[in-house]
Amino acid sequence: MIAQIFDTSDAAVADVADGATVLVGGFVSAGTPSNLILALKRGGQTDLTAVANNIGLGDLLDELCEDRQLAKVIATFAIRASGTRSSRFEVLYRAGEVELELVPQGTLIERLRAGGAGLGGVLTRTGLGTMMAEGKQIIELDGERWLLERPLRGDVALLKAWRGDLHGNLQYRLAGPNFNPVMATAADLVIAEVEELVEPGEIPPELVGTPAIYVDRLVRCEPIPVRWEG
Amino acid sequence: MIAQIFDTSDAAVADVADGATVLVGGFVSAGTPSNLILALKRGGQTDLTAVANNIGLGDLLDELCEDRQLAKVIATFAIRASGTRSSRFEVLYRAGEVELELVPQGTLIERLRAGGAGLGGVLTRTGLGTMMAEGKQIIELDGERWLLERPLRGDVALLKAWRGDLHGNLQYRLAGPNFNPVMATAADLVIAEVEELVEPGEIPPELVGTPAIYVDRLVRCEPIPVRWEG
Amino acid sequence: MSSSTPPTGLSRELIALRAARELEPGSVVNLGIGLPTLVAGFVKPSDDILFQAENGILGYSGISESDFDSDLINAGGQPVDLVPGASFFDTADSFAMIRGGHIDAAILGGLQVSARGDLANWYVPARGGGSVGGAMDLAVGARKLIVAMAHVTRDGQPRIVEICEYPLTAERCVDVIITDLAVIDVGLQGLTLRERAPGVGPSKVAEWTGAALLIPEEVPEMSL
Amino acid sequence: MSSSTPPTGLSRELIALRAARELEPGSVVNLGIGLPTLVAGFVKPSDDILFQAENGILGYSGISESDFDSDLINAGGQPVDLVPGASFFDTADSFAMIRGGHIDAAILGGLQVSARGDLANWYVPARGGGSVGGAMDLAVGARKLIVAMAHVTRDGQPRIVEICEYPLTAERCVDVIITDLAVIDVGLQGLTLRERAPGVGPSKVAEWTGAALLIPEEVPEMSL
Repeated sequence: MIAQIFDTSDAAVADVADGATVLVGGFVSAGTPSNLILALKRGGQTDLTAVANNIGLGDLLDELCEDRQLAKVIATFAIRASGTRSSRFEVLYRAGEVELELVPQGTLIERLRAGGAGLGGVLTRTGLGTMMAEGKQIIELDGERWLLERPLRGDVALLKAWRGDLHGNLQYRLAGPNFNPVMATAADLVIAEVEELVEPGEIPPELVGTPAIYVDRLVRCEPIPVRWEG
Repeated sequence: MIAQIFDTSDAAVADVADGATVLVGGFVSAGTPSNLILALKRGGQTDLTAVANNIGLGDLLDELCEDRQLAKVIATFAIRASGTRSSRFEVLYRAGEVELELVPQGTLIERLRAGGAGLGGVLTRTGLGTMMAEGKQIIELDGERWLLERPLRGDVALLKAWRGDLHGNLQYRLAGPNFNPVMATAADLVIAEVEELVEPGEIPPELVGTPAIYVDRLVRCEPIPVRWEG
Repeated sequence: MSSSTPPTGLSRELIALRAARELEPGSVVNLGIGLPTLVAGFVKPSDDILFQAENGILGYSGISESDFDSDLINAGGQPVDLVPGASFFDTADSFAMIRGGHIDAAILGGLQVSARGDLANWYVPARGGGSVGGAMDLAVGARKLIVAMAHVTRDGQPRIVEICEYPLTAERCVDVIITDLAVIDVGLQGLTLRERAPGVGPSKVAEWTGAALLIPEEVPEMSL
Repeated sequence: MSSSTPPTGLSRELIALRAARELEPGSVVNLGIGLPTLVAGFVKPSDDILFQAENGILGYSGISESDFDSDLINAGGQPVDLVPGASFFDTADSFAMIRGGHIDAAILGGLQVSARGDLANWYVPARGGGSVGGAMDLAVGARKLIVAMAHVTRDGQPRIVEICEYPLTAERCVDVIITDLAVIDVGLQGLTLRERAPGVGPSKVAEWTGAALLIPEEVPEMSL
């Protein structure tokens, strides 16, 4: 129940195994665990499956492609429709060296939520009649067709919050929550980087975005600014 | 988009139609729209279906049984396992004058969430092998059995929050949210009673529990204390 | 099944005390309405137990003695005190926590428990109805399910039975039964007597139990 | 389909301006990445439009000119300013809002739109991939879907076609198409020309449109 506090991001992710499925919170620059991602780069783990909103949009997740650490990416943004410069991910993807599963954003978060909330799946209209429905079960109810989407979980989740307390409660700021609170529920090992570490009780109970029981490890890090220039 | 401000709870619910399905927020004493419930009593609407966590646990929803305004109740707590005194609802129920659909609490909130979130249903283990599974579709996936639970929506939702701003943003306090934030998403007409009405911007954006676009009507009321003595 | 007068067992408070001992230090626990709510009063601060209330609180310490705040109650409607590091959330998030396997243990009351661990605790046929609350979700979601109840009914009928007659809460969900007479583990091979109440012999427990009960050679008395 | 030089139509900014005019006062609007983000700059405060960004903001007014805060961005990664009464929420709640029909209108970019309102806007076969983002959810969830795009491709191929060749975003989802040449309504009877760009005749629009286009007797010029 009490989160383990790590001194460095490297130590916090050191035992992430090769072949792990890693949920990565954040949306472009907001709420993105860039320190933990770079620690994973330095850690050298390979054959990883990354689940994230985006790769190659100015995010550092793309750095994991430099040494081919990713076997697969499950994301909503991965290949830009236009753009003069390709991300490292795009280059590897075109070379057939990394697998890509594109998932609609609302479906990705519902699959993660189902994975964390003990649900066997959800029915959505999103993706019906598109490539996203290929190979998936369609359920007809009262004359309406629905796509059955299955749960998604990770071995590890890497999160970013503004503040964390010593129990593991996390507080997000502004549009920082995005995928983080749901990903916190959907992995066996949850590691969060925070800008500030505080005593339990300093985060008002109404402002706890992720309750302590979801968080296994905390590390205080200077945030690394990232920005997508389009 | 801008919520309509009403002077009285009576005016706020005056046009709720006979036969309406009414979602009622709250959990026993917490976040319960007692003023709006009493306004509905005074309004005299009949043949209502009430969807609420509880009826007859010291809540004023039970008052709607005095003049037989309820045709049906969908709830998680309705008949006490023991107790010397019966609620009005229990008396009517035993007389066959009101219908009861008991739903597990986690299933009730997921059905309401699905109703508000555009999902066709969710798969849960809750209720498998019990009376709750009767008449429901069971879906087997990878050797596991799941109960398919369908969405639930209301014509009207009655909510209680601590503060509301003139746009309709709601802020809850302590354990006041419970069913309210999800019910806000799952009804055609959403009416909230609040203890304080404030200017837009006074509720910090991180503390908005129900965003303004969900709320159609606001009325400031002195809270009515209710308490369940077991 | 015996027709003799039911034996005097532990009080409700002592059942709650024994149930509290069953909780792992540092675990996250949900307490059902009724007898289980008493458990909060019997954990030591050093046990570091975090109580979850399904109406949206993680981290309350017990029933509050101070002024009643209608917005600060547990699932039984009782006022509670918070611990530092508590948090609030809505019902959807609360049951995601419960159903998703994030609660280490739940202690629920029971009407009947079967030899294979089926639980019936929400519907009383004699009253023609019931209240399910969060019990079904807790029964399928909590990692460990402890049922705390009287060993027999008021008229001396066993509540631990081969097959539940009452409508089920969930199948094969109970891990441990704690009663006024005994602590009984539910496993793949059925029910095993682990402890007996002070002054209650193993054969007495078996006599008031309506299902086959494995009795090890040594069955210690509960230490209370 | 014509082989003549594509006509000069509105600039991207004027397409965005025309799209902004399409929004009902007081409505809640989500803007897709690219051209649609420009729309925020063309609504009047008196229109009372509330912009939603699917990464978790309700109530931003437009692209911010002040310092960049990495936690305060729209779905395109651009810094935004908030209006009083804004709120934040996570991705699950954001897409509950979108998919649940709580967004009055979405303005998305397009690669192709078909005569029956199918939209293709996420996958470019020539690039062998794409990015779907929230487009599929917005297409099925927004009450009104406006597609803002160039009328033809850079090499003069119509983007408005009988049947989309590109992989779909969603079927039968588009209500209005706004291009550099025209405003076209999508209805049960197909495509209807509602307005034309200044100096562009209805026959010119039809010439560059790859699907049957109903042309009423009076087709007013856009007022910009």
